[in-house]
Amino acid sequence: MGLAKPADGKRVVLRRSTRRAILVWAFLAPSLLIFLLYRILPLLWNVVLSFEAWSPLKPAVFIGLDNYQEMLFDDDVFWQALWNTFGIIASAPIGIAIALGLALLVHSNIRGREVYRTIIFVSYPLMTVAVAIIWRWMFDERVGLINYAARSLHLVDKPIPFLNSFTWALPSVIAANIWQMLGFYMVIILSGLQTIPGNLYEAAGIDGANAFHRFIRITVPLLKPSLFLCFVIGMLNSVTSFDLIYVMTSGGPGRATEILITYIYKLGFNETRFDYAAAVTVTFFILLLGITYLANRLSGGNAGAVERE
Amino acid sequence: MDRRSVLKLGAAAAATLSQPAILRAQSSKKLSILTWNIADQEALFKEEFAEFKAAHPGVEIEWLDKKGPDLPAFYQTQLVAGTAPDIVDLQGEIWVEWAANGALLDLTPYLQADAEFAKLFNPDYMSGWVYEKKNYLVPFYVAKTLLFYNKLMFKDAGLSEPPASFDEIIKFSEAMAKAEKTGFITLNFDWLYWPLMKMNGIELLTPDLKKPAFNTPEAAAVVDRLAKATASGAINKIAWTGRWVEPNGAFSSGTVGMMQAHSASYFFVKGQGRWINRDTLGAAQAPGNWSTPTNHGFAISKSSKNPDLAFALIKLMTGDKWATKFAGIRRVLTANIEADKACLASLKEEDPLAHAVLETQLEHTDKMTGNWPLANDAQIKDAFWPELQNGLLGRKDAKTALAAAERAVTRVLRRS
Amino acid sequence: MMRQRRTWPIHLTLIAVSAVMLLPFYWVFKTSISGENIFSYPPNIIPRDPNPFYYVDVWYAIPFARYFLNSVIVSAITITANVVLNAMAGYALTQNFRGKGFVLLLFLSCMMIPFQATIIPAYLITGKLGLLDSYLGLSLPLFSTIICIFVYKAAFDAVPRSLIDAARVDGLSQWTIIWRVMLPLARSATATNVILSFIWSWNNFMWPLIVTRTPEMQTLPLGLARFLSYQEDSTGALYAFCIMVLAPGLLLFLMAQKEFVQGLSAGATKG
Amino acid sequence: MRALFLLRNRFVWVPLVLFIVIAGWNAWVATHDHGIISGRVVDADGKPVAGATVHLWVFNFTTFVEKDSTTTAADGSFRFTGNPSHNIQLSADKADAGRSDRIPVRLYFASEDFVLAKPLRLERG
Repeated sequence: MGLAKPADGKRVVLRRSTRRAILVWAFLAPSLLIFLLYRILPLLWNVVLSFEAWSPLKPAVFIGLDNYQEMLFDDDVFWQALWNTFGIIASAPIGIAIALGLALLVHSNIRGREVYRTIIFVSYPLMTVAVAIIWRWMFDERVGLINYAARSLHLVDKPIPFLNSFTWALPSVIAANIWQMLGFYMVIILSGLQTIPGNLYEAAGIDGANAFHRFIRITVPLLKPSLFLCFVIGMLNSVTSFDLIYVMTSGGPGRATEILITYIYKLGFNETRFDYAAAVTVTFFILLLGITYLANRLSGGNAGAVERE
Repeated sequence: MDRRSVLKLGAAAAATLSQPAILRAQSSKKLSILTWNIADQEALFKEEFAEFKAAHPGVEIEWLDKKGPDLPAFYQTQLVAGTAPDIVDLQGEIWVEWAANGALLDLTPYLQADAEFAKLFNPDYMSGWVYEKKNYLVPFYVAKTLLFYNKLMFKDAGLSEPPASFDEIIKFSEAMAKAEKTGFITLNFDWLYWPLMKMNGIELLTPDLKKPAFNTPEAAAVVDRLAKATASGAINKIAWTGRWVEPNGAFSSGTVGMMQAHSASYFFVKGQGRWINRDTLGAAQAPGNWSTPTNHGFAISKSSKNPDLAFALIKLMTGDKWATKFAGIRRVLTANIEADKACLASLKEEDPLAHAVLETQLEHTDKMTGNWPLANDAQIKDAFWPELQNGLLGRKDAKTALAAAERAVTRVLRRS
Repeated sequence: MMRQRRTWPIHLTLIAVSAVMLLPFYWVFKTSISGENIFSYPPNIIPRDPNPFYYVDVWYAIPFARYFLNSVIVSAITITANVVLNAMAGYALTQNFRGKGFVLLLFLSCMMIPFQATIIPAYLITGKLGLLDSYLGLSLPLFSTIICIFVYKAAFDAVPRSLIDAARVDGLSQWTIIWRVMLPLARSATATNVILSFIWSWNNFMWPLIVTRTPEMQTLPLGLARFLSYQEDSTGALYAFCIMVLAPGLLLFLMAQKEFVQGLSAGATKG
Repeated sequence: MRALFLLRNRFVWVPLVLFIVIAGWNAWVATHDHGIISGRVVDADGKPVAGATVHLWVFNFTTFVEKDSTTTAADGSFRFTGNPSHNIQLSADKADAGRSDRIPVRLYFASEDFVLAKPLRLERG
């Protein structure tokens, strides 16, 4: 399964370039097939469905843009979810900034940097469901570690019901998300730092530029690709971090932590409105595509993993 | 390792790995039954299935169990793919939508053909499974809300009797609330909080279930009082934000005076709250004897190839013999009259507290609320609850919250 | 490299951060081995009379061994598939060919399609393939992942052209070159592939939930989810289960982290 | 020599250690899972009680149900075989000597052989 036959012409005599082309496509085929099956076809399915009225037991009827119309003009939950999603996307840079700081610290050749790097990275490989369970409880109002610490340090006199308060729920979820992604960001940034030739700094040092200037003039520009990659992967990871929110708050209180992905799931599986959910899905996809494009532009185009000859 | 051997390997792997599914694809005389987060009863089910197979040779039974929130998602994908299990154990009102969409089989003919069997069950609970005069499910096990109260906290606050009115709920809560302690908490999923509304004469919808009826000054007043009590700490916030573990956990920690929950909570609370015994935990009806059921029943998928067999299996599992056994082990009521009698009788000695709790489940079964036969119950819930939550948690004032809820609910009703 | 300066502030900060990263682990572990009711306040910092009984409960509450085995098998399949397919795709992307830009764009936009939103069609497709409730069906959607492809691409780009040409001159076939020359040089990329694909398949929750039917095919995350809404008091057991589920991933990561981080770094910068 | 070198590779020795530990544990379990529960019953002033009834309660979902019962020998000792569970309780009573409270017993694996260290003490009333 999956392994298509690379039909490189060992026996058949072909021009090298043609053979190369065949080999290339043969090598790409399996992966493309997987993506076709589990990404592209489902997307098309959603696109088609988003113009229909359909439920698992009723035949589909074409209804044009009704779903989109309802979504845009008649569904405040959609907008709420959209804003929350933006909120989470906007939080990615925070995590990246922290990671950048840490990376710089770890990068300065101090003793035990390997250990620090490992410790900071160790949260990334964890199962999100478990992370969510852990943090749901860290944030708990009565016995949560955070409240406990805050109260014993007399930072607060009354415990804060983080996940149950409209103001704190979203930040709390974001915090948990950053906690998990931090190490990942840091490693990528670290690798970016390693590619910056040291002599650049030395030169700058001779020019008498101080640490801050060196950072602004050398580090940041040369890190752009890494930062871009962090942002894209971080963003995708956060806005599709379904498990995290599903377990921590399942969108509540009210709709305070409802993001598009959780809303899509609820529409589909709680309310059996796959047609409408499809419309939201398509919108969501376009949104992500657009943001990635922008990020790419901002980071000076052709950045990061996108393309490089 | 060269290309060919890689390919062979891949092919071989593919073949072996996809085996199970392919094998399962065939075999006609097979019943599959999907239960709702009750994997702990595996031993019992196996016995039942064994007996059934003995009576119906050549039938194989596939037993599936999914956790509560995941079961609907699972069942739907199965519906879409046309691989729906023959029998499905459904909780609360979720069945109505599927019944209305024609996913479930109308069991009325079976029940009419077998009046003896139909008579086994408590008529009030049985009537909860009727949609447009058709009976779609057979009760598996039942529960409805009651009022648990912490007698220790009651004593401290100089209270003796459980509250007899909404006013008293609020008053008692305020009396008991101080520092860590709060007076009242409720479960809120599946309309379990609705008795609080009903005891104030608030209706969700007009009798014809066509329009919202809850946006009234009275309702606003009630929501407002609840919100104020919540803000003051008389009512525990978790009442409006928690799901299952949080409220039960809070109550079993001994710092909440009253909890409105269904009988299943008792076992959770008992397991966690070391303080709990006959003298410290009280079980009473909510004021006005109103309660919201969350029942489990067996339905048959319309797509089932052998509905008669399926019904036979349901009959076996809910009949006196096995219902009694099940009630005994799981300590639940089954709406099977004989089984419940036996269960209560045995509990009277063994576990008087559990007895007291379960007894409430058979009283005032005519006063059940929050279980409207709505084809789009889930959608209405999703439209109504978050807005009400805004009101209860003081994010919006009661009037605006209810108005918003009304708008949302109207939209859902208009759609269908 | 930056100029040397007093390092204790750096250490201080990093230690603080490390503490933040590790505290949750400790807290969960503590609860999982101490029988206390976690709803009692204040919680004690060090576990009181530690015991492993929550772990015992978990072991008997679900067929843990079976779920574990399933998870392992699914992960194994996913890892193998990822290494093979991604290596192939990654290699292809190092070549120049018509439509390369398009392929890259396609891959990238594939990253933007949230899987949760595609479950129903994905399920139908898997059904058509007759793979429902089978190990292959469980792992197929994760057979190839974009990030990993780019990691391989980077590693292969790093291989000096001269080396490959030399090999060609020696008359080695494309295939042999890949197996004998490229892959050995891309070890760290392989490590990254192994770990990432392991993480993703091991932690996968939504898909197994839908595609598995029988209890015999359940994976660990499903078992974990079951504890979330259980009737009895299972909070302690829940955290014990968390530990039991996380342990294998952590172990593998700690073992292979050096290569892993290298590969990831390479992928990130040269990608 | 080659083998020794291999042992230095963590991808070899870690799994190896794990395997040995697991194998050892399973061996231990296999040899100690006869489900034998034994202990003694004494009266209020610590003298062994013969002919007292001892009950074995086994955890089932949310409650403990009585699985088995036996009577003590002349020296007040009792012995259950075939205990299936890992989470049990023991209690004893005798018509004239009163009853003991239920002692919870947690085992490290189901039907582990176990000897009750502290005897069950019967109390009147």
